[in-house]
Amino acid sequence: MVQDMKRAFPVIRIMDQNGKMTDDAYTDQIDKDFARTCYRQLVCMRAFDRKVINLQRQGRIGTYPGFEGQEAAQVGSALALREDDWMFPTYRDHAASITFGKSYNILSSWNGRLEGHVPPEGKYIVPPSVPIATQLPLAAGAAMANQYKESTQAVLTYFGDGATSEGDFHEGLNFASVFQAPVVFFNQNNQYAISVPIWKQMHSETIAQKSLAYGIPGIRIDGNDIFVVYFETKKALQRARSGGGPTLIEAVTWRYGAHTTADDPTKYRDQKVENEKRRRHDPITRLALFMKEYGYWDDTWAKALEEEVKAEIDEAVKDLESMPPANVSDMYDYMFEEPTWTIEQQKEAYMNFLRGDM
Amino acid sequence: MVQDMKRAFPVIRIMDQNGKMTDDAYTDQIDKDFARTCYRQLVCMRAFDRKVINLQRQGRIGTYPGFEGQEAAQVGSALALREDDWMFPTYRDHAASITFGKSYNILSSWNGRLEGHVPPEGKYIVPPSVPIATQLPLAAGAAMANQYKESTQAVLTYFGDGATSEGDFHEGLNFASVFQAPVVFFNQNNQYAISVPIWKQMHSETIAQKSLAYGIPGIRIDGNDIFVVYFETKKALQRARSGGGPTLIEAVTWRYGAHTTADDPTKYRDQKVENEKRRRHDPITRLALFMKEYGYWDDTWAKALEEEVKAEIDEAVKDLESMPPANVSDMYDYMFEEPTWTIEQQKEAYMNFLRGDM
Amino acid sequence: MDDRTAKGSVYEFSAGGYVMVMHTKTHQLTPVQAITDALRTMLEERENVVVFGEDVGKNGGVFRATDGLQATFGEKRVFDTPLSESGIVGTAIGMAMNGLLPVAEIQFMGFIYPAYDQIMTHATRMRYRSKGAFTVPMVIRTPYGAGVRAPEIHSDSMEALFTHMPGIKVVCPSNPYEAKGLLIAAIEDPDPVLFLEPLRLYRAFRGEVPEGKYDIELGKGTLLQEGADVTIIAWGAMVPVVKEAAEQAEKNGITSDVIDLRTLYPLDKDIISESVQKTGRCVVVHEAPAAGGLGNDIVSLINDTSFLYMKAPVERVTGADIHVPFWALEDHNLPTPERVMAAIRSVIHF
Amino acid sequence: MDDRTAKGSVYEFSAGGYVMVMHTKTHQLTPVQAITDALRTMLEERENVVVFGEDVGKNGGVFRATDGLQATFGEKRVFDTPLSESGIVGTAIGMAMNGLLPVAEIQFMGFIYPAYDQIMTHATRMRYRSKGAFTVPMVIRTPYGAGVRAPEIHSDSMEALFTHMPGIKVVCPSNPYEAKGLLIAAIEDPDPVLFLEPLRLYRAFRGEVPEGKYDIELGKGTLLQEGADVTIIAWGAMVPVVKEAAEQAEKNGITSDVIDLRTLYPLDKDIISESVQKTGRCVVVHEAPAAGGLGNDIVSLINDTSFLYMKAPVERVTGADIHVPFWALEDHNLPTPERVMAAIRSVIHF
Ligand SMILES: Cc1ncc(C[n+]2csc(CCOP(=O)(O)OP(=O)(O)O)c2C)c(N)n1
Ligand SMILES: Cc1ncc(C[n+]2csc(CCOP(=O)(O)OP(=O)(O)O)c2C)c(N)n1
Ligand SMILES: [Mg+2]
Ligand SMILES: [Mg+2]
Repeated sequence: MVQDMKRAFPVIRIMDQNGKMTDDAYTDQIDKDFARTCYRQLVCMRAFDRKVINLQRQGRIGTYPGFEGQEAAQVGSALALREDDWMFPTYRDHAASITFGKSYNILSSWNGRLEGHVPPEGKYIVPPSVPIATQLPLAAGAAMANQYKESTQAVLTYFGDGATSEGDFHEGLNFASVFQAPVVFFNQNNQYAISVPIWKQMHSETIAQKSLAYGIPGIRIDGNDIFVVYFETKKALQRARSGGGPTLIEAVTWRYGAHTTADDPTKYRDQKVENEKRRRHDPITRLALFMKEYGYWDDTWAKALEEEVKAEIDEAVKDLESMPPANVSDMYDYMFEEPTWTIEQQKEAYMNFLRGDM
Repeated sequence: MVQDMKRAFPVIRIMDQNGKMTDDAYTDQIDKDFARTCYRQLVCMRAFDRKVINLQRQGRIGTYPGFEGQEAAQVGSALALREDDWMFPTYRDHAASITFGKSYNILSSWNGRLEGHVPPEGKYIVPPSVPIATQLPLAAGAAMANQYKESTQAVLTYFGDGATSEGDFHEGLNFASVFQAPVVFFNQNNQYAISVPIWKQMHSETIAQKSLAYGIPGIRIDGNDIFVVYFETKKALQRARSGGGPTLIEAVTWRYGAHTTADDPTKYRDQKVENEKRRRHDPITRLALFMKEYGYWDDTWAKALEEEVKAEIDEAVKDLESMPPANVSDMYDYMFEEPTWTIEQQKEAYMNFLRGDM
Repeated sequence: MDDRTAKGSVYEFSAGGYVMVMHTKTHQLTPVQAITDALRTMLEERENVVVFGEDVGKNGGVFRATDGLQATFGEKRVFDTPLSESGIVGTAIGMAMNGLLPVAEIQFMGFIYPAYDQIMTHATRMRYRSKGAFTVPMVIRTPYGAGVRAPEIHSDSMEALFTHMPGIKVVCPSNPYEAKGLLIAAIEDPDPVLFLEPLRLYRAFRGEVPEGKYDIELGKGTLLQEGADVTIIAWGAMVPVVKEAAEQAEKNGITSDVIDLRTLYPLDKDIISESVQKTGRCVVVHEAPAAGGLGNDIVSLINDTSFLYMKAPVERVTGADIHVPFWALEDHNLPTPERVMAAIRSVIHF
Repeated sequence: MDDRTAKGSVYEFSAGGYVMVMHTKTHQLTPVQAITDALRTMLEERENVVVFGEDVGKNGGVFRATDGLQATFGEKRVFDTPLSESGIVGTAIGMAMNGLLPVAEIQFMGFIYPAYDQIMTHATRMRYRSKGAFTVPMVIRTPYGAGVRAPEIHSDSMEALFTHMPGIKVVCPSNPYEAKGLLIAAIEDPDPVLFLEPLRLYRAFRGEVPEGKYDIELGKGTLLQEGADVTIIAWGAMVPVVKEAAEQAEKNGITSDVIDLRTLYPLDKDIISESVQKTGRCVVVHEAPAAGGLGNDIVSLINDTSFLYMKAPVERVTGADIHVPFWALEDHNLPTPERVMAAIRSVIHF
């Protein structure tokens, strides 16, 4: 039994490395518009990520965890959500959050700005979790509330390969399974937790097989195939909405760069792998090949898109850099709906101090 | 895949409900001496458990968690240990601890006495864990230390079905699997965690299947068949000693009585099940039937044994009840090897107060 | 809402605390029954209240605090969870963010530690880290304290781990009337509240509890008796202990202000400072270890507000810097009226 | 061992602290390098020392605190673990019970909460609950504190959660020499020690660190400078802050005793009480929230030992009762020399 897991949970893809569809049942469901939406979002997210890393190098933004290489996993799954679903992302899931409707101001959180965490009105995009795996029980709970309200809203939560080692991964999945809560556990297995490779993280051959511990459906997919990501996430969300309980999706992917801008990956892995991954597995290249193959490509369009995206992102950076200074009182004002006397007194004392009254 | 688990992990037994061996490969390995050792220990442990519950009813001891019905799981697994192995039991595993060499004074811990937790010199019997599942990472760590020392000592830890829901279950098994630590995770699935039945505890059909999440061997056995318990635990220990890593054993069993003497099981289950379980699945009855079947039984011996056991336990109770009063300074003296000034000062102040100096 | 008026009832202050002078229907309840009554009331009043935890459903809780609730309100609203404290609190947070009013039970305070991370990194930060977009109106109820000969880890009293944690209120009642009113207020509070129930008092006595909904404002202590010579401060299970000590003191001609804090964060600054500024002497009593215990915060508060009024150093009567001893010795680590009396003497004779 | 002598070195007390007057070989190290040096020394000296945690192996730790150790001592002694804090601490306890001397790293103090239960219910209770049969000579190292513009939860300073916990010592160095000596002492201590490393100082400056093994006694603070008017107490990353404040004060004619506590549990009662009995005034500085912060324990200690000597209430300069703010505002919640100076003024002019 133990030995069969890679066979029991093969990496499923519906689009191969050359952009050819391997399952035509899906080909029909992808039209030009959808392909272009996907492509636009991928390109846009990559441009965003690169821009931020550049800003960081120039000292214009703080430590930042890039996601280049993981765009298809994030964008594909986020596109599968219904407008009113809930998302519980991590620090690395800005492509997902933005695709789902978060504004670019999410960036400002990496400049230590609270404002970056506020979702647009009516969107259930929870601020990214930093403490690993802790968002999983929350996601299960939010899903249980949807059940309680007899709402068909589903919940999707992201987490990494490293996160599977935490107790909260286990408790979150167990709760969701026991209550058959409408939640999709979307794992981005980028095969590293900072410097620790997955084979030091777990002895199991796959992450998908961990679903067996909870008696829930699990699937292992190619996280760089945006279509398999989209369709499998959609299926899982549909199952969730219709009372079929939670699903564990393992999307196998790779981060090209450092864990964060503070990390030096050459300390723990040969970055030549990056070139290999880019050459053979890049999610954007693959989608471009698909579009060419299926006649959805257009050079002029692609060129124009690049310009458009650049402008959009430059605008976002301008917004970032023209933010008014942070409001000191914010740090006191959101601890409780009504501040306690202690916080009130501390705030007043500090405000007086700032004004030089003390 | 999800549906197959009861078939993938069938409840294995080698002795059926009528005491007949179903696998003769084992029959040869069981001689009269071994059968009698098993029987004696089962009978003794049951008598012990009943005695303590009586003491509790008479107010002669505090709250106590009985194990009647689970004797074979505990005794069989404890007999499989090597003298110098480590055991990490729970509050319910006194049959295991005593079988492994703990003295009856373990009882005194239920009278709030520290002395009950001290193992005999040279025995690695850790005090029973009360906080659920917390002993699993400890057991993994102790096993890692054995690896480090290149010792062939193995570690065995007990835990219940409820314990599988805790994060520490997951973190303990994951660590053990990653480091291939020599530890056996012995689950007594008595199908209830206080009032919560296993089907509200988990959505998986078995506990054994949770081994798949860690890529380690898992097995589901009849916990009331002392022989399958003994041989499977032995195998798992052997694998551990010889570098084969951890094993998860699910021993399916049933507690006849209340969770503890403070619990009223009629609140949450029909105690008529108890009669049915006693009639069809009792571990002691089954072993007696086996002994009769294979010619190891002798009425006079059994009668004498009963007397012997009674005397032994009466003696234990006498010891309990003739303990000198608890030593007040104990509560201060074991926080650190050398007490801090704070504790020293607090101790002195209290001792003075007790003497009426203050 | 003022804590003297409950739906149709009128309370009046008397030496022994508030007494009802005009009744709606009331019942003589134990503290644990008052908890159940509060839960029942809120399950009735607010359709988004859910009550859950280990063994709270069919079994009605190991202390029977949720007895009968599942039968009345169904499994949807009152349910058992897996044995998983981080899961219980984590899902409660998710529910609270998504429109419910979860009341989660942790079976004993000694088992709250696996959930500490969830409370520290999510429950208490969510409002801030989302700039108010998401909030966590959640209550965690848990029995705490020693003195009932319970097994290991069943007697912890680590309230200071939560009074130090930003973003959560900590409440601890000492009698049935207040247990109900405070728990209702906690459930209605828009932020996380840790509700500590003195398990030693669960069935220790009965008190008058009005039917229906009423609340007692969080953050306010109460003066149980007035005196001139010393201020005695306690909460929860230590309240009967200090009351007895105050009686003994009175026989020795020492009269005391006795304060039941009721809320441990935020502290009721006014009640403490007004009293010690009158008496100039103070004894603080708690079960938890001295180091890091809430007693230190009270000493600090007095230092900050009433330095010049103090005629003697504040005395703390607390547990030692040790874990709750195995029960054969637990009474030796618990404050007793005699130890409190000794402290009173020492502040008087300083 | 006296902290002035290290293998062949002799130290002498001078105004700025201890200085070496006779050398063995020394190096100019940053605090984080001194930590590495301590680990290296102990890996050499004691064959049962093991060093592990997330990213401590090949990567040498996210702050490079274990840089090069795996290369020298091999994967058996210095290794990466899964991302699992309860697992890290839980296995460390098991190892410690079974003959090893584990030094476990928690990547940031904000990630220690998932391990809180293991520390609370096992690490700190094992000696007691086995009546000494099993012991836990374990060190948990973790960087703490704000001020480096780190992301959320990377800047927590919750030492008081551990000073309140019975059965564990809490140590916090402020400079390279002491970081090494204290860490060695912690590793040799027969009981659990939480070793807090001020991450803001990791690379802030260099200091002389002797080669080889030496230790600094746990439980003892150190007087960094002597004065007459006020006692200033701090530890870890706040030490440079209070030193600067003391300098400013001196320019205003106010001289200070500056105490670096170094060990947070148990507190060095003598150094504190001797100093405040001399100065009659005290300012305590820490990053953690005021409520429940260690500052309260120090106020209590002064209340207990030095009531009649105090000329003014103790002032605490601390974080507010809020979580560490997102970094755009973190400096506003951190004690600064100016805020400390204001507190000094207020105790002087009381
Ligand atoms: C509880 C906790 N422990 C440690 C960390 C420090 N840390 C931040 S990211 C990370 C690795 C996470 O790996 P993975 O889950 O695979 O996600 P990835 O970063 O690869 O997306 C670690 C250890 C943390 N944030 N939270
Ligand atoms: C962390 C923790 N939470 C809750 C409890 C209270 N409690 C004691 S035993 C128990 C049920 C345990 O069930 P299981 O693991 O199946 O073991 P069993 O008692 O059936 O042997 C519970 C909830 C505890 N001891 N520890
Ligand atoms: Mg990863
Ligand atoms: Mg059970």
